[in-house]
Formats: sequence, C-alpha cells, structure tokens
Amino acid sequence: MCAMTPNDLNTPAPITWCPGCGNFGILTASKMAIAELINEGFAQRKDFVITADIGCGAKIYDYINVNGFYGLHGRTIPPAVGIKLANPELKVIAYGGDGGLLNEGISHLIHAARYNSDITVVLHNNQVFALTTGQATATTEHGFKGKSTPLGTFEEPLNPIALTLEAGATFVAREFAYDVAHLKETLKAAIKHKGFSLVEVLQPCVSFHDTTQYFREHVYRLEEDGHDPRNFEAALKRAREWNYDLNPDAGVPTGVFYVSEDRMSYEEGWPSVRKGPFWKRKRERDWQEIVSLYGVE
Amino acid sequence: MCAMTPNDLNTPAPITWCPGCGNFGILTASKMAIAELINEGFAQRKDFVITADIGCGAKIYDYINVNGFYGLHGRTIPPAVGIKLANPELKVIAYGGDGGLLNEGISHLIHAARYNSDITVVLHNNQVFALTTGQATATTEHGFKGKSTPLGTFEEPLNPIALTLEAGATFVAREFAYDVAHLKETLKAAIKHKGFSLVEVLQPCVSFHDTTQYFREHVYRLEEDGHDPRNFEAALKRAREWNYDLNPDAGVPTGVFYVSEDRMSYEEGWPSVRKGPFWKRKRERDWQEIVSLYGVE
Amino acid sequence: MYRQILIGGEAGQGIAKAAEILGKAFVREGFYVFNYRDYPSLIRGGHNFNVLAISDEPIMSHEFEGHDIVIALNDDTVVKHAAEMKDNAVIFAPNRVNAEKKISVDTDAIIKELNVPRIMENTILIAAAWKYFGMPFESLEKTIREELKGNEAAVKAARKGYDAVDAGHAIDEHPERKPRYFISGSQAVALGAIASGLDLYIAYPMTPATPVLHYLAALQTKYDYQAIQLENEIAVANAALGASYAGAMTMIGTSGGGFALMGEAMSMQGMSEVPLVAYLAMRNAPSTGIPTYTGQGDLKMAVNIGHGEYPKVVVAPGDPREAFERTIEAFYLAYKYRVLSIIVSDKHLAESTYTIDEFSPRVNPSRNIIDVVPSDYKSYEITETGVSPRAVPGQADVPVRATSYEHDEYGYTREEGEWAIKMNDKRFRKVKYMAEEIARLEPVSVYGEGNNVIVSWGSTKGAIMDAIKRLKGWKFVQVSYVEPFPVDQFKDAVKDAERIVLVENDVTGLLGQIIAEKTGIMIDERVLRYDARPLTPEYIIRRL
Amino acid sequence: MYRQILIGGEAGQGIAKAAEILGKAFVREGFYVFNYRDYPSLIRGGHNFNVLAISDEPIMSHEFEGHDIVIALNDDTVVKHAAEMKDNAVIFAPNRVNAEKKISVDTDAIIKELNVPRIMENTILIAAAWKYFGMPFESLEKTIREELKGNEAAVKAARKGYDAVDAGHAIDEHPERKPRYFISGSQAVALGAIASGLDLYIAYPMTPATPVLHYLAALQTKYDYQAIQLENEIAVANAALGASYAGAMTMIGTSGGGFALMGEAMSMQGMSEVPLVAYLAMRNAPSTGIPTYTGQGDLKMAVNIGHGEYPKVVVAPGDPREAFERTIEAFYLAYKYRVLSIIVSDKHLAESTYTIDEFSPRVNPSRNIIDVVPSDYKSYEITETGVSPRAVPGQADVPVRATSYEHDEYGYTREEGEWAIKMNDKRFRKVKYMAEEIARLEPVSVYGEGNNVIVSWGSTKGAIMDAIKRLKGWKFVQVSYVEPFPVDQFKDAVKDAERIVLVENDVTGLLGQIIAEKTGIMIDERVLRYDARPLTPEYIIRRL
Ligand SMILES: Cc1ncc(C[n+]2csc(CCOP(=O)(O)OP(=O)(O)O)c2C)c(N)n1
Ligand SMILES: Cc1ncc(C[n+]2csc(CCOP(=O)(O)OP(=O)(O)O)c2C)c(N)n1
Ligand code: SF4
Ligand code: SF4
Ligand SMILES: [Mg+2]
Ligand SMILES: [Mg+2]
Repeated sequence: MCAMTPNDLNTPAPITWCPGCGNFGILTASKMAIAELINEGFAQRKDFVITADIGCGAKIYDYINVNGFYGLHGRTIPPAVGIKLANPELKVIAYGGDGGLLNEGISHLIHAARYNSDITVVLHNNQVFALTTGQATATTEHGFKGKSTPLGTFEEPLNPIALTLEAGATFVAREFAYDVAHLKETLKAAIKHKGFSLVEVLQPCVSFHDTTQYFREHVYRLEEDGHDPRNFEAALKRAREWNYDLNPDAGVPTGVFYVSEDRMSYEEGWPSVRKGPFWKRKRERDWQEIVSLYGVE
Repeated sequence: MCAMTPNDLNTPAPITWCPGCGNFGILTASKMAIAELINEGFAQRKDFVITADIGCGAKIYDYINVNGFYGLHGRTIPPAVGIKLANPELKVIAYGGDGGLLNEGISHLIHAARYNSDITVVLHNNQVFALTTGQATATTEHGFKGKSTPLGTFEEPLNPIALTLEAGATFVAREFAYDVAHLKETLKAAIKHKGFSLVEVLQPCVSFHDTTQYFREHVYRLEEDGHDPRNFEAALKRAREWNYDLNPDAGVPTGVFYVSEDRMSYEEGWPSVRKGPFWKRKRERDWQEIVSLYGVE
Repeated sequence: MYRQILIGGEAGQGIAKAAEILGKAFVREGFYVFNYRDYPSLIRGGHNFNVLAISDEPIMSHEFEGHDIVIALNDDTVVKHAAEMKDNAVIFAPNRVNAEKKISVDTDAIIKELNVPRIMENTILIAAAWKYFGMPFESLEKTIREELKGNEAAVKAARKGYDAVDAGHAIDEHPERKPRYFISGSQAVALGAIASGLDLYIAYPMTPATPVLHYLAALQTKYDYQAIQLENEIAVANAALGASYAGAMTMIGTSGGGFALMGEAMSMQGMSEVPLVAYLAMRNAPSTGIPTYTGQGDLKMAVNIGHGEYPKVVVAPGDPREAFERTIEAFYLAYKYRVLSIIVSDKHLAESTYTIDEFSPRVNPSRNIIDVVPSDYKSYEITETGVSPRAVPGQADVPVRATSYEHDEYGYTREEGEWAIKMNDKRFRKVKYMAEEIARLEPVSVYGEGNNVIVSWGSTKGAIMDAIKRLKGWKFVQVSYVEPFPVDQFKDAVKDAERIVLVENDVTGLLGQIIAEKTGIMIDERVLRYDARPLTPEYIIRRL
Repeated sequence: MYRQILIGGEAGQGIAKAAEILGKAFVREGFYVFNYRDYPSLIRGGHNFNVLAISDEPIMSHEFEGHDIVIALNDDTVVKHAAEMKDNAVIFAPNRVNAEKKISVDTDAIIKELNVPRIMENTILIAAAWKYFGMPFESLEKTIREELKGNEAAVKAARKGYDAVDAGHAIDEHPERKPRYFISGSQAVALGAIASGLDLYIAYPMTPATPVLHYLAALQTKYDYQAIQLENEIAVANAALGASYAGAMTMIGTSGGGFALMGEAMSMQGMSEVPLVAYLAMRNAPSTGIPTYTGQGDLKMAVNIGHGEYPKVVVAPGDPREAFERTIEAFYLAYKYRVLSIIVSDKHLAESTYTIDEFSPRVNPSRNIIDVVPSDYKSYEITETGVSPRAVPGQADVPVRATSYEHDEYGYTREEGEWAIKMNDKRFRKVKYMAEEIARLEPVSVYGEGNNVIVSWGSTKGAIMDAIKRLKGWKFVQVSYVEPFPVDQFKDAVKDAERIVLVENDVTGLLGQIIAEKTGIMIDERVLRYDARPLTPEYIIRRL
C-alpha cells in the first residue's frame, strides 16, 4: 500500500475561506496529521471522524475527506462525545470556533474536559464571530468595536486554556495557525492522547480580526522555555501569562501546556462501551424474557 | 421606623424542605443578611430581588418576602443579569443549585463572572440533584451511586470556586450551611460587593447526600488560616485544596477566597444602564423623526 | 366486582412502595389492578397518596369516589380523603391517627416488638388490609420478598399486621389466578427500548421522564447497553445524534421543558436524517407548571418541534402495553426511515401501574446498516422511497457524513436551489411510505360500539375505556399516531357518528386542533380537564 | 415604466453597498425601487448579487428575467446572469470582464488616476449605469455623500464613471420627485422597536436577524437604550424575561435555530406573564439549512413554541411599512396583555430594501406600569380581562413576583388543581380581548378585486402584489396576525372566492395548515416555493 498524502484527503468542495485566513493552516496541518497517523499505522482513514459546529472554521467539514458530522453552532463537542461512546475505536476530532465553543456551547467544553472524553477539540480561536461578520466573542480583547459592540467591549476575555485545565482536561495545548509544522505535531499528539485534549489554535481572521502580525511577533514556544507539561501548576501559570488582550508587551506561549495520563478516559468508565463498537453487536434480545421482569405469577 | 427582623421577611408559604436540610441555614442567613442590610440603610426592602432556578434550594423564592423571579432550571443567572441591566439600583441575589448552576446552566455562571455583572450568586451545593430524587451532579464525588449512576460516578467533580475565579469573578466565597452566622456575614459582604460575587454554600442534603458530619469535621476558616483574599494566586491555591471528593484527610476551606474591586461592573459599562432604572424613563420618542433616518428627499 | 384502596401519608413514609406491593399481590391473586400515584414536588412531608383500583375484569383507571379502604399513615390522609369513602368503608391506621370508622392497628407495638424501622408501618397496614379482604398471606409474602429483596423483617412485620385484624370483608368473586404483568408506563417504555435493541439511552433527569432513566440505568449491565446522564438536555440531544450516526441504537428522554430545549437538535435530526427516538413524558405545563402532576399540553410542541419542515413520527401510547409496543414501533420507524420518532407519554401513564394480559409487538427494529458499503457510497443518496442506505463511520474506507446544512448526496454543503428542492423532496417522500406502514400498525383504534364517539389520545385511554363500559351507545376512537396523521383511518372511524366528543387532559383541545387541520373535522363538544389531575370515568360521564 | 439592474461580483467587492446607493439615488429621483440581495454564506469570494427593480409606480419585487443593465464586477456575474437579460440590455463591466453587449469602463485607469482602492470599481460602474439611464449626477453625488459619509474620493470616482459613458437610454417617464423612504425590513423592525420605547434589545448574532442587532447597536446612544449581545440564545431569552420583569421595554431577536433554543423560556413567558417581544427572522431550514437564503418554514414552530399552552401573539409583516407598524403593535400588545409577541419575518423581507410612501402606526405602546401600587398588590391578580395590573420591583415596598410554577395571585407556588384552573382561565381570558383589539388592527388585508383569491402571509406580499397587478380577476388576502387567528376576518375575505390558491415560501404550506385548523377551510391549490429563493411575480403567475 502506498503512503497517504495530505492531498489524498482533499474533497471536491470549493474552499470558501478568505485568502490568507488562518483556517488554511488548520486545514493543512489536520490533513498532514491524519495522513501521517494513517501512514504510521495508528489508525485507518475509516476510523477518523471529524465533527464541526457552525462558523467559518467549521467549514473544514467540507474539506477533509473523512467521516464527518457537521453539527450545530456551539455543538461540536456533544456529537463527538456521542460518537466516541457509540464506537470507542473511532478517532474523533471536534472542530469549533471560539464563538461556538466558548459562547454558545461552553457548557460542553467544560463538561467534556471533566468527563475526560477521549476526543480532540480543536478551537479555531480568531477571537471573533467571523461567519456572522464580526461580532465580539468570549475571547475578544478589551475595546474591540464590532458591529454589535460599537461602544467597544469591556468584558474580560475568557482563557480557554486555564478553564479547561481547571475543568480536568488531560491534554491542553495552544498553537499558531501559520506555524503548520508545529500545529501538525501537536494535533498528532492530541489525537494519540487517551483522554480529553484541547488544541487551541490562534487563528487570525484577516477580514474581521487580523492578528497575524501580532502573533508573529508575540508567540513563543513553551518547550523552548523550559516548561514541563507534566506540571499542572506550571501549566496554569503559563496559561495566565497571556490574557487575550493584544498587549504589546505580552508573550504568547504556544505548545503543550499540560499532559497527563493519570485519569481514566470517559469511555473506559462504561463497561458496555469498553467492549467496542455497538453497531457490530447483533442484538437478539428476547422480548418475552424482557417483559417477564414485570410479570406476576 | 422600627428595625426589620428576619421574621418580617417570612411568607405564608409552607416550607417543604426535609427536616434538617441545609437549605434552612441558607434561608435563615439570607433573611438575616437582608434584614440587617435594610437596617443598616444599605437598601430598602423594595430594592431586593431574588431569582431562583428549579430544584430544592430554589424553593427559597417562596420563603423570602421580597421581589422574586422563579425562573427555569439552570437559569437563575440570566434573569438576574437582565434585572440588573433593567434597573441597576436593585440588589439582585440569584439562588441556584449545583445541578442548575454547574450542569444545566454553567455557561451563564462562567459568562456572568466574565461580565462582572453586579449580582450575587448563591450556589446551594448539595452535590446532588435533590428535587429529582438523587442523581449525580457536576460536583458529586467519585464513586457516588445514585439512581441514574448505579455503577458509580467516575467523572472528575468540577470546582466552582476555581472556575469562577478563572472566569473573572471579583468576589468568591464558600460557606457551610449550618454555620449561619458566618454565612450571613459573607452574604452581606457579597451583596455589598460591586461586581460579580459567588457564595458557594456547602449544603448537606439529608435525604440524598448527607455530608453534615463530613463538613462538620473538615471545614476550616480561611481567615483563621492567614489567607489573603486580595491574592488571586493564593485564592486559586486554596480553591484547589479540596476537590469535592469526601476524602477523610482533606481540609475544606470556607470564607472569602478572593475579592477585588479593580474591575468595572458590567452595568457600569453600559451608558444608558448607568443612568438608572429604565422604567422611570418617560419615552416620548417621535416616530416621524425616527423613520426620517431612512427618508430620502 | 370492584374495590378501591387509598393509601396516603407523607413523602418518606413509603406510600408508593406499599401500593405497589399491595397491588402486585392482588394481581398475583388473579385480579386486575390499576395503581394511581399522586405526590407533590417535595422529598419529605407533604401529602402523598396512591389509589388502587381492583377488579376481576380489566381496569385502567381509578375514581375519587368510592374507596373501600383508606390506609392512612397520617391525619392529613383522613382529612383529605374521608369524604371520598364509600359508606361501608373503613380506615386502617396506626393508633395515633384520628378518624372515624377506623380499624386501629397498633403499629407502635409491632415496630417495637420486631425492632424494625418506622417505615415498616406501611407494610403492616397493607397486610391488615389484605387480611380484611380475605386474601391469603402467602401471595403477599411472596410479593414482599420480590419487591423488598429478601427483607425478612418486612415479611415478619406484614405477618403481624395480617394477624392483627379480621378478614372482615372477604372478596367473594375471587377470579382465577393467571400470569399477568403489573407494570407502569415508564417501565414499559424502558422495556420496549431494551427489546428494540437499545445501545445508548442518554438523558438528563426531569420528572416524569426520570423513571425511565432509572429503570434503564438499573438494567444496563444485564442487557449490555448504557444509560448515560449528560450535562444538560442540549448535550443529550446532540450527543444522541452523534451516537446514532456512529451506529448505536439511541434513545433520549425528557419532559416538556427539556424537550423545548432540544428543538434545534430535533430540527438537525430532520436535516441530517440520523435516526433518533425521543421519549417525551409530559407533565402539567406551561413552564415548570405543577411538575409532579399530569397534563397533555405538549402535543403540538411535539408535532412542531424545531424550526423548518421535516418529516417525523409522533406516537402516543395509551397504556403500558401500548407503551411497550409503540416504543418498539418508534425504534422500527426511526431506524428504517432515518427519522425522529417521538414517543409522547405523560405523568399519568408514566407513573401509574396497570395490569396487562399480554404483549405482542408488531415489528422488529433493526439498525438497518447495509452489509456492504459501495465504494461510491452516498450518505444522502436520492432513492425512490427517500430513504438513503445507511452506513456508519468505521465500517469501510468510505466517508460517511451527517450534516445540518442543505447538501448534495455525498453530504457536502450546497446552497443551490436545486439541492434544496431535491433534498426536501427526498425527505418528504418518506412520508408516503411511512404512512402506508403506519396504516398497518393500527394508528387509530376503535373500542366499543355506538353512534356516539369519544375521540382522544394517550393516557386518557384508561378513564375512557372504563367510562364507555358504563355507558350505552358510546364508542372510543383512540388516535395513537399523531404524525403522520392517519387521515383515512380517523375519518373512517368517526364517519357514522352522531355525536363526537373530544376528551383531553389539556386546556385547549390540542388533538382536536390537529384533527381539524388534517381532516377539516371540527369537534365542538369537548371534555377538557386542566387541573393537573388525570381524567376519571366519572369525570367524563358527568360531562357527556 | 420598469427597469431592472443586476449588480454582481464577489463578496468583498461592495455589491450590496453599490446597489443601496444606486437604488437610493433612483428613489431620490422619484422612482420606486425594490432592492433584492443574494449572497452565499462566506466573507470573501463566491458570487453575490443584487437586483434593483425600478418603476414609476409602487413596486415590491424583482424578476429573474429582464435585466436592463447588468453591472458585472467579475466574469461569474456574466456567466450566471447574461441569460436573464432583456434583448436590448447591456453589461457594464471593467475591461477585464469578458462579455458580449458590454460597455467597458476603464476602471483600472480611473483607480490609478485617482489613487483610490480597488473597491471603488463598484462606485464607478453604478455611476456609469446612472448616466446611461440619463439621470443627473447631483442626486447620485448626494446619495454617495450620505451613504459613504463624506468619502470624497468616492464622489470623484463616481464622476469619472459618470463621464465615461453616454446617456444611451435615458428613462423618459421620469416621475415627480417626492420624499419617500428607502428601507429594509430589518431597518423597519429596528426603528419600530425604537419608536415603541425600546429600552433593551438583547440578542445573539444569527443571520438574518443580525442586521437588527447591528442597526440597534448603532443607534443606541442616540436614543438612550442598549443593544446587548449575551453568551447564547438561552441567556438572551431568560435575561430578557428578567429585564422586562424589572421594567425595561425589552425585545429579543434571532433566527429559527436560535428561537428553537428559546422554547423553554418562551413557555416561561406564558406562565410568568412577563411581557416580551421576540423578533424571529426566518431563513431556509430545517437546521442550518442554507443560512443566507430565504424561507418561511418556521411559522408553525413560532405558533407552537415551547411546551404547554399559553396565549401569544404572532404577527407577520409583509413589507417594511408593516414591519415598522407591526413591531409597534407587537410591543403594544405584549405590554398591554403581558404576553409574548412574536414578529415573524424572513431573510427576504429583512434584507431587501423597499420604497415606502409613508408610515402610520396604529397604536402607541406603553409600559403599562400602574402609578400607585396597592399595599396588597397581587402580581397575578385575577381580573375580568385576565390581565393583572403591572408593578415592577423597586417601585414600592410590596414584593412583585414572576414565576415559572403554577401559582396563586401573589405568585406563590401552588399545586392544587383549583389554581391550575383559575390561572389557566385567567391566562386564556386575554385571548378574547386581544382578538377584539387585533380585529381593529387589520389582521387580514385584501388587495385587488376578483373571485380568484391568493392567500398568503409575510414577505411573499411583494411578489403577490406585483403579480395581481398583471392578472385579471385576482385578489390577494394577506394574513398578518397568525395568532390569535382572525377567523371571522379571514372567512369574510375569502367567502365569495371561486378559486383559492395558497402561496407560500415553504415546503408544506404552513399557513394553509393553520387556516385548516382554525377555519376548516382546506386550500388544495397551492404555489409553494422551497428552493430557498423568494417568490417572484412571474413564478406565481406561471403556476396559477
Ligand atoms: C443557534 C445558533 N445561533 C447563532 C448562529 C449564527 N452563527 C453562525 S456562525 C456564528 C459565529 C461563529 O463564530 P465562531 O464560532 O467564532 O466561528 P468563526 O466564524 O469565527 O470561525 C453564529 C453566531 C447559529 N448558526 N446557530
Ligand atoms: C430544563 C429542565 N431540565 C430538568 C429539570 C428537572 N429538574 C428539576 S430540579 C432538578 C435538579 C435540581 O438539582 P439542583 O440544581 O442541584 O438543585 P437541588 O434540588 O439539589 O437543590 C432537575 C434536573 C427541569 N425542571 N428543567
Ligand atoms: S472571515 Fe475571517 S475566519 Fe472567516 S474565512 Fe475570512 S478570514 Fe477566515
Ligand atoms: S431532598 Fe435534600 S436538598 Fe431537598 S429538601 Fe430534602 S434534604 Fe433538602
Ligand atoms: Mg471565531
Ligand atoms: Mg443540588
């Protein structure tokens, strides 16, 4: 069998992102990661499932030729959790926007981390609702004037790294969309990780929130700065180094903040799930025997 | 005018909590706090509004004779935020269960903290869905066998103290329901605090999750242990001291974890809200002038 | 022959359990029993009661007039229910309870003697009532052993209670003993799901849907499936779509408020065509309403759930037998046609226990996953029936897609009008085939004979069935499939009617509105009950 | 006189803005203009276009046949729309675009000369078209200054474009200049809300409801209210209930998926009787559907939103004049009767711009807060009309309550059946009074004359109005209040009809279903469009 290339995962769907959009980096890195994982024998193509919510980033559903579930805005995680419960052999990658994951659907992010569901969440963080033409999200910096916030935002941005760490995520990382090589490696590690993984991708939106230059100048790599990703306290400290304001003095850490294999994954906790895909199970339950539970003789 | 007593806030509604329920402590402390705040001239009775969601704890709506909004399960916070926006002069206390605030509606808890909405959230944390007869919630300890989890829970409990701290809350405290005097003081401080405050109350549910003994033995007071509630890092560290498992070795810190007046409240950020109650504004807008915005001459 | 027993007390005194044991013991003796449960939304205190209706003929309802025995665990029960008693009725109660016509049982002494917990009062008193009706101790004993799992103290307590009174009013018309089922609507739905091949039940607790979660949780290891509680209803619905997409036979359950939250996900079911079964147990509404009491007010929400138009199945069983069988049909149709099947029940059906002679499911659900996935597999292949062959991810090296967007056959997003037309046509083409199939599943049932017709649906069946037995010239037309609506069958069933009366447990007559919409038949005469209590035969008869 | 201009290009080339400027300039010259906007769900690239329909008589629709001018910013526009052109039509395009019948404009040279950004091509080309129709530069110039806020470079670019071509086809039938309004459905709803006394608009962005959020956000400082985006739709709906309870005139806005999420909160509106106005801007559905395209598929969801039964108002404006006036009525009714008013619009109405002669609102909303709060104030006082006097928290030393539970007059939780009856009766008693009032608000409008009747609702009005002008013997019956349904007015409007044809922009004819339910009238003849595109006069006429 010849090796799979990222281009083998292309689809016929025309790509409708703006030229220069950070999502291209996520797409390329994702296809590379999946292709390499297949070539390395980690899984077959049929075992990959991607879920997406609604937003610019979510369009990735149309662009990677693997199993896909194009869900609702803010709901990329619940179907991913459901898919993994139904068939724990699948490798489930849940793509979602900052609006979707942190505004509409933050309950699912927190809880999936707490469950330690063995899925990989990729947060396309462009700090804006892009597809709806540029409103502030939970991670938008102070003072942003979008169409729904002409007076400028004054709420505190949320820190998804810190929040998912507190919620119990066992793999938490941040990457920059244009650093495709690193992103790819981190995606691979996250997919291989047994348990809940979050990969936040700093994804410039050239149309509504162009942070390309800012991140080029401010990101630095955790692994080059002596960070130990096994150290939870250190991870939290690093998480708080940058507060999502586009502060000229800030350093924006990227790489793996935290990884731990200590906790059981959600799917391992369920005895019937552990046995493998439900769909392969022939059900020959005898209804007469079942109703006899409430029989009176 | 004679002083108001807690009993002046009684209502004719019969109290239907189980004898010994921790909610009695919350009720008593709440009435004391409100009565004292009135007597101290902080506000009048008419300025207090309580919101509640659905659950045992939420029944408090029926038991305190102030303005009340008995909302939906998991939705005690959004109406509170709305009430405060409509009339920033009101003192809004949002009562909610752990099921409501941390399962159904955690998105609102996180976001209201981020907004720094000037409301006080009282979390009746009995670590169980009580009114629906005893299922596990987000804060239930490992291994709890409820009717919906006969196999025992294995998810990680959430830590609402740590989460709201990370989300931007500016006043975060924990109290034990049976320690009414402390609870009352903390409620008063929380209500007076300008900005988002969370008071988690460890509330034994004698019917489904009786932690009375455990907490009696394990709680200790932060202020007696040299904790500086102005220190965010210290607050987080304290928050993580207890992980909601009923571990025999754990100390359970109570008191104020964190308080800060540095951030503007949500309501202060909105120029029209800042002006005071909307309902007092006479609106004499001229529709002809309004439609002229799209007039073409 | 008809006897009625009311058992009342506070929450926490074991009222429901006592009624269940006593009811089951009567069933064991060959009687038909209907067990109504009434409880407020609290955990301790308040006033709970059950009504056991006992007959030698099939019975599916109770009355609020004519208890033969009241078992009163507290004074409140006497105050509230003495007026409902028959003239010659008696009250069984502990010494401390004040009542006329009381047969005191010295529960204090028994409890002290046996050194058992106070909650055993319930067992002592039902045993006394059992004796009063002249029933043999053995069948009660066996029932207690089954229901209280080898609690020998309870058996002893029962013996004491049994011995404490005389067999005053032995029931003469003792029917033949026959194996039957004593089962609630909730239990029947749970068993129906298991029988359908359930892999995953996903839910968030909400009265009165919660019992199904509890029953299914209890049986999950035995039958190798999983009952999972997630963070909220929106997670439940969306996770269920993911799970079903990935091949699991999946069901969700909730009540009105939770289902209202799921509207967006239900609409996604419509677009994605991922099979799904939803159990909707209604309670008094709107909003939180009176959460532990009954009502049928969510029917039109169920039929119109979610935005946009998509075909779905709404099936409304009328008793536990139907609840079992219709649940199986709901799975069958959902997984055959890739639609949403909603099983509509309510507090009254869900939490009442009925005596059932037999079950006989009409269909056999299957995953309907194709054996061989073609290499050009199309998740949304346009077919004659509108149903696309179903493959699941992981099955073959061909992507399987599900999407909330309008799409082409492969599941890629398409905005062109032609795809909207093709795919809407495909989705709605199923309706014809489903309707044909449903026509064979008795979507409309007719009971009794006469030119006067009662039209209704769901849990009102019990009261109506028992009412028409006492009436002359009345028949009952029960609509069990509300969507797709069985227009022909319904019209046929009412075609000779002189009078048509709509009976519903709601404020505005929701089925009546649907009938008007679908058939043009406007039913003006209506018996509607909306005090959050179930209909009873007498309530109906008085208003006809 | 009728002319039609199509302007097409990629997202990001300023198509919509160009159409708006050109349309407004025509309105300034005394013409009626209808401006249709068509765009896919993406931010850059793809194919966007607007169609400007221009007439000396009122016009509210466009056609896909008969453009007089196509302004093509790219080749795609030519490929897609050349076939729709009239025989003598021309294409205005930059040099780079390939087309027959092209009037090339050397936009490159102009842009270079003036050193303006490339997006100014749009301005150059509309100025050329303007000249072609013989229009005076001054009114275009004024319009550009208004719309582009003193962008002088744009004025210069327009001048160059204007000078670059000849006044080839001057429009002879130049109407009289008259002040009018050029306004979209979204703008009209936003202004209606402001005119109603809006204090808080709370929303979460969702196409096609988002423009109302944007317009209201832009005007909030001027009119002293607030437009607030919260974390999700569930927060929006529940916060709005809190805000309205506390005295703010509150409105929320969303599209189908967001509204589906709000069902539980809408049901709470019903129980709590906290006044609320909800703006529902429909788009193609089910689910995510084709999000930037139109459809009317959410009507029955709106009417049946949330669990349980409660009265509500569903009003469906047909054009921006109505959108303005009906929004004011929605506020009026919501705050007078303490109900939920849903304003149903859709992408076509929301994002098309119409020329309106005048507005004349029928009512004047008010908070309806009582001046003096009695000391025994009852939040849910049972009154003759079912409406309880409204006080707000903070007003007086008397608690004001709102609750999702069934309750007594003070708002304390009650589980007794009698309270369920009393309060349901109270809530539904309002319907009669609302219906009487709505009868005076022209709930059904009749246009034209004839024995043939088109029945429809909402944004289809434009196409139907323009269609019946071209037909003989047809009248149009427009239903504007869908709930409470104006049964008598509707029956009256169709009573002499020989043919009735239902026209809707959906798959299954949702208004038709509601008409059947409410009146028993089954409309068999139907023109339904469900390719996510709006109806046009020609589409209807062909199918009659
Ligand atoms: C329930 C619901 N609410 C709102 C929307 C509208 N909507 C579509 S995309 C979007 C914003 C997406 O923002 P984000 O998740 O950050 O993704 P991005 O476009 O920035 O990649 C919104 C609000 C929707 N589709 N569904
Ligand atoms: C949308 C919705 N889902 C579910 C319920 C059912 N419900 C009522 S109370 C409750 C649990 C409450 O638990 P918690 O918030 O912890 O309060 P407690 O009863 O423990 O005080 C639930 C799930 C509901 N009322 N509404
Ligand atoms: S709008 Fe932003 S996020 Fe969306 S495609 Fe364009 S650049 Fe990317
Ligand atoms: S069930 Fe628990 S929380 Fe509810 S009233 Fe009883 S003790 Fe309190
Ligand atoms: Mg984004
Ligand atoms: Mg709880």
